[in-house]
Amino acid sequence: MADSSESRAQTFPQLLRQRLQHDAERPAMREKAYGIWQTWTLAQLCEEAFALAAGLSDLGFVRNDTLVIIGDNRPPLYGAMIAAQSLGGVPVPAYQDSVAQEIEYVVDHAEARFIVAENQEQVDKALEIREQCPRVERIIYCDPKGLRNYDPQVVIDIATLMARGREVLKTDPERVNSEIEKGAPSDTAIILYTSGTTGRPKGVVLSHENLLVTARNINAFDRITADEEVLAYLPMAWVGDNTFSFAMGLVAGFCVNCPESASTVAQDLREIGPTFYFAPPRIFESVLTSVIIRMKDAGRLKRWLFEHFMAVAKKTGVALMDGRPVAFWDRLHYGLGELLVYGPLKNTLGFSRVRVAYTAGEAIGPEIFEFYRSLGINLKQLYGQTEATVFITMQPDGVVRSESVGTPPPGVEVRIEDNGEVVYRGPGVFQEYFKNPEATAETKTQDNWVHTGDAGYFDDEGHLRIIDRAKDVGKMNDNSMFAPKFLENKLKFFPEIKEVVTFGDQRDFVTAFINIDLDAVGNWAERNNVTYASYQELAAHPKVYALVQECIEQVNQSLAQDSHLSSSQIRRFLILHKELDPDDGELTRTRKVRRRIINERYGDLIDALFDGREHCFVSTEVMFEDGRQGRIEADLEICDAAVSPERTRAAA
Amino acid sequence: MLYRETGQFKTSYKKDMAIFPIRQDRWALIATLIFVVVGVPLLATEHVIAGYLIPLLIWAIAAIGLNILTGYTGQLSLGHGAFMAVGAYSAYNLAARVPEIPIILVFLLAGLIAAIFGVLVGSPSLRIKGFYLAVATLAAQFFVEWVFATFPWFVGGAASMVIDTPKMTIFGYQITTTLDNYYLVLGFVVVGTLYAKNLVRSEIGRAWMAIRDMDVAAEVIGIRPLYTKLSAFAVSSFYGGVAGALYAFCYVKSVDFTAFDLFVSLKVLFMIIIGGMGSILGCFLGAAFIVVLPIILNEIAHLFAGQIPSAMLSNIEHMIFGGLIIFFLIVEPHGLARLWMTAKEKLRLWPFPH
Amino acid sequence: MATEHQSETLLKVDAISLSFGGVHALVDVSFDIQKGEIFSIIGPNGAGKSSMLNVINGVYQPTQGTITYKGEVRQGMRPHEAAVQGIARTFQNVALFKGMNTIDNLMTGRNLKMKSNLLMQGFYWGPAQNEEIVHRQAVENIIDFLEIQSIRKTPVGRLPYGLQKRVELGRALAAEPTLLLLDEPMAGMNLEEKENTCRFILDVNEELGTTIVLIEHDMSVVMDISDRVIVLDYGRKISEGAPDTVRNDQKVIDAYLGVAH
Amino acid sequence: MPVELAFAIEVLIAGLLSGVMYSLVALGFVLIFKASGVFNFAQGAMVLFAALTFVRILEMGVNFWLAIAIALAVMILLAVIIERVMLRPLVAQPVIILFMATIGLNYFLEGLAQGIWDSQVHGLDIGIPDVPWMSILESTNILISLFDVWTAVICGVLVLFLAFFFQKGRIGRALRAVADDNQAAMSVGIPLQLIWAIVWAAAGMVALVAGAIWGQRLGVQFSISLVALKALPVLILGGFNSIAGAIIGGLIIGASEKLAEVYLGPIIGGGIESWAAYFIAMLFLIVRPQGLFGEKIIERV
Repeated sequence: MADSSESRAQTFPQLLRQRLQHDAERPAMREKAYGIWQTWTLAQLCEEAFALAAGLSDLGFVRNDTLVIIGDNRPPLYGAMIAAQSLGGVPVPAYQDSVAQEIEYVVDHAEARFIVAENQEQVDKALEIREQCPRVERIIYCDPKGLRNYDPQVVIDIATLMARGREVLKTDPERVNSEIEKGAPSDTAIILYTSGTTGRPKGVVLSHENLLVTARNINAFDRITADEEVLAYLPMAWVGDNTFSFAMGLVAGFCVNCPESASTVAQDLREIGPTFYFAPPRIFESVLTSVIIRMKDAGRLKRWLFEHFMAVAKKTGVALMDGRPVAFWDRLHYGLGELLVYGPLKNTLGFSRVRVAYTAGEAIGPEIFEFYRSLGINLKQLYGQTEATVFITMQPDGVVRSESVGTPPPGVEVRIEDNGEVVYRGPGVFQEYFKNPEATAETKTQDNWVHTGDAGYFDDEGHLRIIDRAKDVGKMNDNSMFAPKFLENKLKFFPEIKEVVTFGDQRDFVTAFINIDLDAVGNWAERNNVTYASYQELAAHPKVYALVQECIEQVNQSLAQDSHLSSSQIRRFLILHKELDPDDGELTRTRKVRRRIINERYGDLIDALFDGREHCFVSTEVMFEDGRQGRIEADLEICDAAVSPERTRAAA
Repeated sequence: MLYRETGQFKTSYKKDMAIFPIRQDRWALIATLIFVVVGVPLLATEHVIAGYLIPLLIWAIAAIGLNILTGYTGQLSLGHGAFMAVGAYSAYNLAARVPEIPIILVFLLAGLIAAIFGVLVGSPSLRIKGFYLAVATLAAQFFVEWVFATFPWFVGGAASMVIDTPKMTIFGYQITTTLDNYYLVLGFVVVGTLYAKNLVRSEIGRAWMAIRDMDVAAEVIGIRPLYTKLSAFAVSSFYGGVAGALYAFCYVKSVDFTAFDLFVSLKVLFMIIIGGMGSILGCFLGAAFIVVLPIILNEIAHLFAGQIPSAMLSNIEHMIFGGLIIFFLIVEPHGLARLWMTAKEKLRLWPFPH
Repeated sequence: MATEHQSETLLKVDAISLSFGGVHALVDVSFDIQKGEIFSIIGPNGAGKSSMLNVINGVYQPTQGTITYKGEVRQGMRPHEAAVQGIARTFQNVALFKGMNTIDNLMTGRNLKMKSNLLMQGFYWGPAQNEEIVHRQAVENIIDFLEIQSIRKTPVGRLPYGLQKRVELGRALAAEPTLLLLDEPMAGMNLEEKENTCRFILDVNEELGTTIVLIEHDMSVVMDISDRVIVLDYGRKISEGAPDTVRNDQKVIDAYLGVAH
Repeated sequence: MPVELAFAIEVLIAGLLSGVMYSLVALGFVLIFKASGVFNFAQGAMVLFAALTFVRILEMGVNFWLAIAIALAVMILLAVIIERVMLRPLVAQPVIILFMATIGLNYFLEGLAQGIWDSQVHGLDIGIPDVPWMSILESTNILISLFDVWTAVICGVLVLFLAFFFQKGRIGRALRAVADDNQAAMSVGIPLQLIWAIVWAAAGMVALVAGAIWGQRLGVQFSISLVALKALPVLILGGFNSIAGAIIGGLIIGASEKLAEVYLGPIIGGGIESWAAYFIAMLFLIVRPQGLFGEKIIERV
């Protein structure tokens, strides 16, 4: 509900106070709890947030203090963000699945005195790091279960603190309001710690203006209104959630829904039926994989219907979505498919009402991308990063490609440097890296251009294409380009392959580590009578090796058709004995490969790939889910893959 | 396949505990109601309404009654015909002897009298269980048949032991046409079904099912076995009584003890078994099945009329009927309602198999 | 483990004997249960542990002896009256209502607290509906407490054994009992499920102040969470006291090792 | 002997004699109940089917004993078919489902019996004259039908034979095991299917005898299928699973029913035999819920 009076709002708390005048009774947030969708109207959300602010203020929380927030997406935690902002403080959400050391870094670096933790699990982590972070005064929790014996001097219930705040407001009703009035657009709205593919996390400082202007622009761009339903299920510490759920939601006035728990997201998604939806490619990928797997058990008729109409969709669906002309008969055929297959399928997946869906963060497989679009789901790509308040480029309706990531949205400029690196400038450009002027200076120029670190180019349509991390694009010994991520993504489009790491920089040829997808390969194994007792055993099975080899050889064939990349064909590979895991530091929390760490950990394996050995012994330290440390050992087989001859233009 | 549940989320327990939480089911119900209220009179002939639909609806009420006792509370009864008979005779005597009582109230009072009788029959149920109780209800069946066959007082002294029911008026409006009767029965069906559905999803319904599923555990958590069983007997025979009264007044238009014999009890039992024990919907499906099956068999028999003697046709009907029952029990012992539930699950999951 | 002991006797079992025909299930068993404690009954198979619970909540009538509960002698108490008096229990072999889902099973636990009559329930009128909603909320709290959200609407017959046990515990908790009798609540559970169940039992004991009588085979569990323990063997009490005392009692060791009497 | 007393004794003896017949039919129920926990509603239809088969074969001019043998063979075949087609697929189902199936079977057999043969009333003479036992009448002035005595003897012999057959020996042991627990019996290798076929065949034999005797009294027609219901009070009284109960219960019910009919009937309106026996049984049941010889059930929890 962005009317003229709200455009004057310069901070989120100011915006909320204005919206309260006419939107007070609109549902602002919902949370699935106790079996139903408990609803917070805007008035309730603000009342709780302001009461909490008053309580915090009474505890001594002052302007520019930071408030670390750890937990799943919960309305009270979003309320805590508003509370901190209301006092001119800075919310610092941390990833809820981080281990204590990771939280310790954030808390210590942000100099936080207060932590809001969702439940006992998070409180325990917060207590664990108190020794190292003596600044921490209070830990505020939302869910009291199991916490009754904790020291009430340190650990307090959010409800108690709100009650305390309400008392404060009785005697001093302007306590919070006066702080809200002092807010300025350049105030820090949030600090988001980026996991970073290398080194320590950096705290990206975003101002209220960054978030507000970006939210307004994007809402206008995709015609986001107060009637959207959005499911907030991605980590609160991730800029996407902060932008999509928090900033855009508060600006547009739509309701944000929090799932019951991480394990019920699929069910909750189905119940809510979001109209505006974001998911990283891996989620779309795993949903598609599960669709395929579930359909394999279907009866003959259903399978025939599914396959038939999916073929119809492939033919006409995308054209319909892009508004291109389609023959009447095809339209009718597609309509029948909508009734029999697409409609029910979207319904069971929870996508029936999706009006705009985005994916970003990684390249998405063209097959996957088109599958969703052909069903009539308006899935688009965008390219962004935390430092830009997400948006660098995005795809407008009707011009959507799987291989490119669109054009800059209003207000954003994008340029390609001579070395191929993408740089941008716009209203969302971050203020600085918190307490890290060197890094800030490295990334952001004097005139506000930001280096993305990604290599890319604009194609003939004027759409940006991203190849790889600029620094990861290497050269092979024959001087041809080696873009590891590009290769890896191509392989990851096969459902059987979950992760890939390729090597080829300053080498004669390219090799790869493969992680198989346990669901997909496990299912395949079941159908093919391959028995196995563990992931490790399945990964080492000769038939699985053959399966993966087939995938690689297919990729090699397609690489052979591109003169720039034909020498990047993968000659040797091995299947890793364990899944690459963020807990072991091999992936970032957003599941990006940490190449440096992999190079360190598996140096011997890499050597083996290049020196022609057929076996290589490996022993790795791993962290189990319960926090114990252990070792996994294996003797891995190394396998050769056939390489296709380079196609000359004449032949093609 | 037809379900589009995405976006149908519940923000209150009231909505979550609704009888039809899924929007498409509500639409289907509304469509059905419109059809039976408006569509049926337009489309169906008088013969169909009077001969098939009215009895179907009445049997459905009777089946709801028996289902509450047998399907929900687990007390096998072979005497539902007796409760219907008590209802029919009570209604006749109330209407004939005290014409001042409004006819709707007559039906309800008839139900109430049947309920009292039901409580009497059920009173040994605390001590006797299973087939013993079933035989006790059978005793009630024979006793009631005997009473109404023996004492002419119950039919106003008619020596034939059969008498026509008096005319019915509601607020001065005389119930004469088939359609009048149809709407009257339909009204009872709608209210009665809703009432029964509410009962089975409330505390009493859970107590009934608890007794059925495990009576010792039910008692241990505080459910009173006698009260619970007797309340099931009361509610069950109330429905039976109302159904019996409607049967006499709106369908056959006479009171006749042979209309409520043991085979009527068995017929209602068939309805709930074939329809589905412990399912309100099943009562309608079962009633429809039992009403429609003879019609279909009859139609088929007509094709052979002339070639096969009619006595033989009736015997073949018997065999097919009995055979179908056995076949049904083997194929789907949980009844049509379970088939419907399975189909619905499939439609909700479509295109996925599970 | 509750640390402060109020020495108020909640239940007094005095010289109870129980026999079926010629079989003596319990012989002259006496003990007291203090308010707020976790009291365990242990013993080899067939020692009469379950029979003892059945006597306490009126499923069996003792042949001899008296039960004094809340200061009153209860003669010929039926299970229903025991429930009214605030005694709830779970069974050795799960005794759930298989035809109902989790919510409905838990709701049956609240039947004593529901006051609407048949007429109101049938019309689902205001008070009757409100009552359903109020108790649904109470049940949802238990569902949340026991972490069984995902099986809310699953028919209990389809649940794995461990979850069924948890639902049964939930049903007993729904009655908000003063005295909770648990008959092998952890049988057939894996280590993690056992730990969870222990936590639930301790939470119930501490947060709600519920007195708990526990029958359990897993000795480590019994020794960990009980305040006091009695040992039955062939229907007779052979030992009583704090876990450590009982553990070192020669008679108990003999009973478990099967030394001839 | 005073006339009243003689009459009373006469009624009592007639009752006891017809009670033997009840015992026989009740035994048919008990055997099936013991073997499958189900109350066989189709017993009446089996009586009709057996009697019709028998009488029509006789009418073809077949020798009496051969006709008996053929009818018996048909009943055994029927038992085997029932076990194969109906019971076997329902083995895991709750007893109420099995019970419903027997009601379906009841309809089927009624249709089948009258379809194969016909629905006419067939006179049947099994060669026992329905005349008073003269020597008794002369000596004590008590009128006893010789027919009743003979049938009582036949039934008595059959009852004793069945009781012995199913109490003792291998079949008896197997039956008891099956009655205790279907699944457990199967798991120790007792052929449940065979036991079922045998008890249904025995029930068929009982039906044949009952049908033949009643057939001579009433003529073989549809209404003799209702005779089986008469045996139900016996079951309540004696217990569904007690062979001895069926015998004693039959005698008690037979005697008290006749007495009630003669002495109470005129007072309250006649024709009370349709329910009087039930009433007696019910009264008894309230005192002793498990029946005369039924085992007391201790519910284990």
